[in-house]
Amino acid sequence: MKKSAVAVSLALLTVAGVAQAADQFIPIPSYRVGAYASGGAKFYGGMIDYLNYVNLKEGGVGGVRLTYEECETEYKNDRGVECYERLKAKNGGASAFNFMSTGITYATMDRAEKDKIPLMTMGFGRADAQDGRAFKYVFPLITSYWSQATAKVQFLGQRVGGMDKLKGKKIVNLYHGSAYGKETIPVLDAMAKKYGFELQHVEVPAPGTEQQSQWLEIRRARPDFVLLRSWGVMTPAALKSAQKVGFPRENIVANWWGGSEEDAVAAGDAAKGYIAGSFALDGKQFPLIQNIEKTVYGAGKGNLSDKGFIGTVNYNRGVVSGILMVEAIRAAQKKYGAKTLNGDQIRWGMENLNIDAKRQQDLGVTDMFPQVKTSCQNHEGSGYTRFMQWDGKDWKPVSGWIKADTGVTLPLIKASVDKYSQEKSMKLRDCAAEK
Amino acid sequence: MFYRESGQFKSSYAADSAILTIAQDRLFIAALLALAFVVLPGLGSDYLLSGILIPFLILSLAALGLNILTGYAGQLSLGSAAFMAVGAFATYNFMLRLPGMPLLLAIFLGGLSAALVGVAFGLPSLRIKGFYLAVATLAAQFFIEWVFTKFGWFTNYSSSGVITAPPMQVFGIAIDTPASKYLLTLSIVALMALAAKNMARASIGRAWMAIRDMDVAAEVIGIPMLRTKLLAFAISSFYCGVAGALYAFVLLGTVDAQAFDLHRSFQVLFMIIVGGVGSILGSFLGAAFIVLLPICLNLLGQAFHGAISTQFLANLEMMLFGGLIIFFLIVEPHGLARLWQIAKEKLRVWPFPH
Amino acid sequence: MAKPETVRPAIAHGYPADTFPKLLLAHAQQRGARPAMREKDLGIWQTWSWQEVATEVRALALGLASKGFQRGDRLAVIGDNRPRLYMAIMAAQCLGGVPVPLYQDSAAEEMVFVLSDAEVVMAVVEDQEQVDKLLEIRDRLPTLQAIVYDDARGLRHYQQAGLYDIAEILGLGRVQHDEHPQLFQNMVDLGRGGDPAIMLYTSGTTGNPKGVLHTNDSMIITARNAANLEGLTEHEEVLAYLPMAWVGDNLFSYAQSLVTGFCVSCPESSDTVMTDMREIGPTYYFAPPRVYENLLTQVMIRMEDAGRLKYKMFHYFMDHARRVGTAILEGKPVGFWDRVGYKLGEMLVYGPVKNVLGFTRLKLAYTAGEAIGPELFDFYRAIGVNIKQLYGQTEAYVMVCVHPNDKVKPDTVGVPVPGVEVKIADSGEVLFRGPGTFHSYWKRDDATAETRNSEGWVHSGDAGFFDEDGHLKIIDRAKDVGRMNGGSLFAPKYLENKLKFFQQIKEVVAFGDGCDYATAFINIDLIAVGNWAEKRGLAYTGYTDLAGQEPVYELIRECIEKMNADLATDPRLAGSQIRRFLILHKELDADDGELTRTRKVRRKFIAERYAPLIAALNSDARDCTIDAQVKFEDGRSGNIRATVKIRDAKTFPATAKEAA
Amino acid sequence: MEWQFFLEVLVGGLLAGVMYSLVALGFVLIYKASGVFNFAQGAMVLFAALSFVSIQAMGVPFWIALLLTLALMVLLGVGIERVVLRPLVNQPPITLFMATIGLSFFLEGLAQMVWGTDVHGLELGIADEPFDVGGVFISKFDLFAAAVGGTLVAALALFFSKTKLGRALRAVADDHQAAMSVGIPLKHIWAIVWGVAGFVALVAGLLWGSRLGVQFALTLVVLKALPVLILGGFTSVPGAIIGGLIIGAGEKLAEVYLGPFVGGGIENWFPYMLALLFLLVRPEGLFGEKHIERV
Amino acid sequence: MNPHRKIGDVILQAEAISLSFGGVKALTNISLEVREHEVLSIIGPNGAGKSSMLNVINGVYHPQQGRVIYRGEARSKMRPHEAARQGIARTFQNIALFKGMSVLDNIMTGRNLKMRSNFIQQALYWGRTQREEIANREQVEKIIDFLEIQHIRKTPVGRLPYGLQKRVELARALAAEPTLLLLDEPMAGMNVEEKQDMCRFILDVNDEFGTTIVLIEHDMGVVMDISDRVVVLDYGKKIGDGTPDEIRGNADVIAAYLGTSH
Repeated sequence: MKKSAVAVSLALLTVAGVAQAADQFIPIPSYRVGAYASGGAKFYGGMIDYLNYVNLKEGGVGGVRLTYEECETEYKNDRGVECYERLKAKNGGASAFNFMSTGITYATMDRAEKDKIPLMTMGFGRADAQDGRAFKYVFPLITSYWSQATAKVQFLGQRVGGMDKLKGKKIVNLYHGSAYGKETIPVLDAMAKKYGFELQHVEVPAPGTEQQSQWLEIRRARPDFVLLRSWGVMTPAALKSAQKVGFPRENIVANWWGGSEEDAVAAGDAAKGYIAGSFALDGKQFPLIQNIEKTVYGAGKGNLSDKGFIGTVNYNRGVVSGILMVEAIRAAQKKYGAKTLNGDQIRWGMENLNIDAKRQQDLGVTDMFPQVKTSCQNHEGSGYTRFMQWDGKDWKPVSGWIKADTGVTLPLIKASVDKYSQEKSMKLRDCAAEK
Repeated sequence: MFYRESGQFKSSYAADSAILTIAQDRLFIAALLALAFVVLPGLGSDYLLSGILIPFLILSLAALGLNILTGYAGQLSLGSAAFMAVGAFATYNFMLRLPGMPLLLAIFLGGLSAALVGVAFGLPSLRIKGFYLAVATLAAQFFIEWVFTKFGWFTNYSSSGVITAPPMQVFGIAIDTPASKYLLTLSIVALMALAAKNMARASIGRAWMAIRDMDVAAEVIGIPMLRTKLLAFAISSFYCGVAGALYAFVLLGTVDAQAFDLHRSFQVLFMIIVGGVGSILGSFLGAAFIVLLPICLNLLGQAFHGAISTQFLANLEMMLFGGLIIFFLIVEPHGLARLWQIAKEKLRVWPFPH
Repeated sequence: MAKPETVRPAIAHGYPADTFPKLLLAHAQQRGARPAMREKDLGIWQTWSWQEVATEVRALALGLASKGFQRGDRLAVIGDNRPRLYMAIMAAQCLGGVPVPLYQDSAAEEMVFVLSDAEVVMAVVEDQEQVDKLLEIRDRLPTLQAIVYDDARGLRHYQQAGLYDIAEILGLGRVQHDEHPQLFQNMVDLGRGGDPAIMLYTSGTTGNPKGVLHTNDSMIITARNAANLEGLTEHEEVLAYLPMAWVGDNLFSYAQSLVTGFCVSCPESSDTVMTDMREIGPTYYFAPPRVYENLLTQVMIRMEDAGRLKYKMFHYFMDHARRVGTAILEGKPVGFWDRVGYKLGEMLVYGPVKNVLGFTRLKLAYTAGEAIGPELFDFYRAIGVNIKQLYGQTEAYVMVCVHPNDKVKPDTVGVPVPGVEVKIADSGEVLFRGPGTFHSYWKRDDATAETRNSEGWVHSGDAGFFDEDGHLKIIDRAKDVGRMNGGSLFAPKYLENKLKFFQQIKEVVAFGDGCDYATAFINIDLIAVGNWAEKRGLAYTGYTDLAGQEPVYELIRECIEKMNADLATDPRLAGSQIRRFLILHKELDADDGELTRTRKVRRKFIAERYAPLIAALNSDARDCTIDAQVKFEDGRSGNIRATVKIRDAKTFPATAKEAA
Repeated sequence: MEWQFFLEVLVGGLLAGVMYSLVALGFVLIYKASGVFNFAQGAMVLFAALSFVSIQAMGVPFWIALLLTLALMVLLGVGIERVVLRPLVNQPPITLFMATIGLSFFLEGLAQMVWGTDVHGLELGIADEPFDVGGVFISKFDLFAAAVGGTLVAALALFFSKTKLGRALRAVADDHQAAMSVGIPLKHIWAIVWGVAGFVALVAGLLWGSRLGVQFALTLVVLKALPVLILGGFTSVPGAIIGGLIIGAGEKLAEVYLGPFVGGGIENWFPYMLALLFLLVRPEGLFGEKHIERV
Repeated sequence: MNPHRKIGDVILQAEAISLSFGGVKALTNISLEVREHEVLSIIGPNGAGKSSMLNVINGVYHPQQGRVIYRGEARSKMRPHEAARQGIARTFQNIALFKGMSVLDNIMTGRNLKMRSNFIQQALYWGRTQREEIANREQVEKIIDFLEIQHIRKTPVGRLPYGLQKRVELARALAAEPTLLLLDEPMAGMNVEEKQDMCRFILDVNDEFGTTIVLIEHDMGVVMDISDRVVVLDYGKKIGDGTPDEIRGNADVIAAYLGTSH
């Protein structure tokens, strides 16, 4: 034990930092074991595949090869911190981290700020971080939890034939008994107030394997819809329990954490008809996905152990994450030149993303995810969510891209940012002064 | 091999009952402390300091706390993470609600709060023993986790239930670099380890061990069961509470109930069992094992990157981790500390086998 | 020859310290806070500083005086090595009395003679055990007035008159001192170097023991000379574990401590000597050969259980040490890589071994008393333990000869110490004279005159000679040494000891007095030879069978010839090479009267019983048949008839050893 | 309506309790026979369920897959006895406990390494649709699970009291020395017990797996079984069932009727508190054996 | 036995003690007296209630009926540690040493009652704690010396042979400097030599410290040898009480005990 510790520390003291001039390092803090491994393996598989794809196809970005190294976080905060520290300075410095974990993101936020390394929190993390003035290095790209929550309500509005029809409807917010689960309560409360529907919050104690009493309560309350804010095993358990009490799955709408194949498959037949939000569509119909399969797996460099998972929701999310990362590098290279860039430069790239319809078409990902345009102040860059329904085998879109109700989210974000900057006794960036 | 004990004799009881009675041990510890306090902060990389050493030290402290309760007083507990959470949240709230509160005092008060909660959950130990007690402490684990998630007051009504630790300073020195955080942690851990060792070798430590080994006899000797057990709970929880505060403030920079879930409790328990139940040193060895082994395995796995599927590697690491725990238990069921002790005994009689 | 005496400044300092009490007071003044004595008691080394010792001795002396102890009275001291008992000796000397230490393990009956012969007036004893013994024989000791005990355990209810707890005596003494502050100093001042300071009884193989009286002078000068010779300082650590009644302990743990001011430590009990030794880590140490032998055996046995790698490492470095260790110890030139290897060995093997034995700090280790095997010397000196043989006698206050540091020869006892003269009488007996020569035998002027002639030469009773390096070689007791027909010296024990160093040989009886050549009976060592036989696939049924086998004879012959070759290098001993030998068909046995209970050969008895064999040895016979009576374990006796082979061994012409 | 709701909660709770009991049963079996608090029971549940669905996914028919998995579990039990328990015999309980934690890591890693980390659905062919009994909805699936659980407990109870092997197992539990002296090879017994525990894990894995999907989270069901264990006693098979019923009903009723007062979500700690309060009255659990210390 | 020892007044009276466990009667209406400085033996066949009697005296069991008067103070319910505080120490039939600790620590634990420093002082190991540790260590060392267990001072008790463990347990009890010492079969399972040693120690304790001793013992030779008085129990009832000589002559005792089982 002692010996190995010594060996490791020696290795650490002499940080292997011999970066080749033309490499851009992307850390992959993946989780491939433990409770969330099934999603993590596909997500990071997709991301790595895309990086390899860029290398194979274009020889990197602007001639700079993309390199990566994995570190297993097991979705645990402390391991995540360890991975962050391990990878942040390697191979010329980390470009940006995407932990796919709110907890790890929180735990590394201060560090990232200090080290000037951006954190991608695509679809998760702090909703208020979309305000780039307060959170210079955090990027909840495409959609935050709050944006999604408002989209869910708007989707319900569409279902009942207009937002005004929501008035008097009864909606239950069934949430995971954790910080994550509680996060959307204020947003939903604001939406309920705005649109006049009745909202009831019901907590499912983590991890959510047992939901009998909650669903009995729901049955008693007879709501029109259930907004599911679930996580991991809670999703199939909810669907099974809904089936048990006879609640129609068509009236359950989850956020994207409940919207992958593994969430639905686990519930079996009970999942049929169930709806979840998404920021990245699944399927192999996108030219990019097909090209990846052809190029990367053709070259035997695919990361997935089972090719069958190409095109799954989580895989495609990973690809999107890769795209956003690479596009940020591209954007930054435009400003700083085609060389190894540091985290702060990548941050500039992320603040100046512009993936419009044309760019999406070039990439072969038209409509796979919403268009993204970020700025110094807007780190989200989109705010769109699309809803999909499980037909027993596959997810089928049942809505277009629905934009977040910024009328609700922005004041909340402002309040939250104010409180944050006060707690941290910090001054907001002046975005107008930059550029 | 290195021991030259001949000629080291004790002519007073104070010398005879010192912590380190052998000159070579004193030298070794002095060198270790010099390394830890002087060399590492200067030469260690950020990764070594804040990615490895700080979590190692903090978890050692938690393990130390649990070892006081489980190893010395014999009360099995699966609630250490809960007490860590109490420490973390209490410290946060002391800092938040009493402006101008010095960090160290807040941490101390956080520890005290944990001690109070610990005493409350220690009360059942008077009637319940062994695994029953262990499972009963789970009640504390789940209840406390629930309280901190449920009641917004503790998190200052933060929307995400995760709160960010304020900037820290001690005696006017800002604690913002890995080295300063490391030194703060190291100092606290070193002092508390010394205090633990002192208690362990004084009457309270003996009272704990007496209760652990044979409670009826202990009571017949005149050791009050209630007070002694509760004191163990209080002190143990205090250690856990301070560890929790450090974990939240120094390591993560956030205060989050999820960081102190059941897994953390188990992790701390692993540390003392693998390290050595009833051994101060064991707490550190165990923490090193549990914290470092997965990292080492992961680093080792990286060496095979590309050759073997990462998926396979990740699971293999987990199997190896489990396998090594079993292996070490079979080799030495009393933990690494005993292994260390045996090695030391071997060195002391070197070159003879016994 | 003798080094000029360097006066030790700590002692002198304008103080005419010619007696032990004066030395004590000088130490109390000059190094009052330094430890003088330690005792492992109640778990730790309880320590007395010189100042404390002096105060305690004063109290004890005054206390004893107030109970009636007078100048010239004898004080018996009985018990294990205890600081209080050493203090009792000092106290007696302060009072101008003569302390008489007794062997603590003697039975009460055995004590009667000494106590009554010495007309002991008071006794300071260790504990209940000794008190009980004294009380048992008290009615036969009319002079004994008081018994003082150190350890009160179990004595609480003893009501006998004249029995005192030492605490009581000390209390009395303190009161005395308070009342008469000058009394003690006056008594000490009365003392003179020529006063008797100790009386030690010699065991005396025949007749009753004799009390050997030594004066302050003889003891102090001897102790100082020896300390100067070996460079002893006040920083030595010494463990007092040998009987206080033995002259060696008196010199090493008492006189030298008072002369140089070093600290003496007493072990917790006789069972814990090894542990205590390890803790104290003495720098200066005496032990009889069997102790060193036991330690070596222990080392080897313990290594047997070691893992292969460790075992190999141990032996590799031990071999290296045997090659260069002694040279390094004696400061002789050694190659660089050999030195590096030795340093490595010191770290891995020698250091740890010494540490385990408690020899880490050892600067000087003495042995004496019996012959000591060369391999033993080699081992200790190789690992850096400066072990030396000395030759001494009670009558000489130990020091007669000692090995010089740069020249240690295992088969000699070294050169005469400074101030001592040694010569060999015509009879071959060793005579000596010097400052340490005893004052007289107590009440035995006849014996005194017999032992010490008018010129002051003392008959040692040992036979020996000086070799070419001027080292004295002791070969036997003078009375056992004979002459062969050729006129050359015949010292049977010398030959026997030399042969017994071969591990295959267990017992030897050598004959040659009045014969043409030397011959020997051999007992093989059944274990060693048995192992050897097994390795060679030699079948045997028991001792007798094995002893009669031709290969075994070959084996023994080789041993004898090796010795013969060695003897040939010494002109004085070349004549006593063994020419013919036999291996006895039975093991010599104490039950058969062939050995004493302490396993010493009863030469005369054997010669009578096996006369036919001796005759055969002195003839040309190739074998001889003998009837021997044996006693079986059930007590019956019977006859064993056996035919014993007789074989010749090669002898070598005498060669003068070339000078080293 | 309100009483119907109450009944529904109660029945639902009782049925859920049986599901808990199924997991608790595995603990009881092993604790009873070897004094080991087998933390790896959760991993065994996962291992069993994952193996089963993976074998089934290869196209093996249900019953054959079941048999194959059973064989695998027995093999696993024997392996565990040989590799883990035998070298640790006579070690203090906490060491054995720790070893089973190591074992659970090992099994979790092994299961996912062999069968992959992917989530599988599992359909036992019993549609989980409610049927109406006088206005009270009762889940068919839960009833089925309860029946399976009940049968299992009855079978085990009979096994322990009526068969020679069962009595031998009990003897082992009472006194290892004594058991050995009557000529029962301890290692066989342990292997059998672990095998049986593997079987119980398989049943629990199937039932829970069909509920939650076969995925890593199956290991978490252990948390639900622990309060059942305390309540029922570590050594009692009927205790596991009764404890399960009490815990199940208690936690559901508490969540529904007490939860609203404190904000809900109390199901996690309530069973533990319940068990804790219970222990204060009976420190050895409902059916645990009372231990009288002789001094 | 020993002429110098004075047997004093009654220090402990058990009055009509009855004790039962779930309906099984362990002790029925037992009264006995213990006088200061005496050695009192309680004998009786297995299951006679001897250990239960000791357990009642030092508060491990609480009798359903009757009371114990110790030094003039009556009590019916008392925790063992309170008994210890009042000067009652004991050893156990099945050795009840603290297995994880060394001999020294075991005996030191016996002096825990004498230690007053609080845990903060102990954590600092400063001032009072250090003084107390040393002062108590000195006392403990005297006991170690007294019982001749110096050589095993730092050995973990688990490694000791049975006879020595018994001796260590006696040492631990003595460390509390008790006025009343209860010994539950101190010589069970010992060989003759060990028994002799133990007898000597018991008498020495009684003799040197004046400790009152109540002991349970099976070896009649020992009992008759060292006791001042003997109490005989049989099936939870007292059937004899008197000097060894009286007991030897007691018909009931002979019938119930000596006669049948020996």
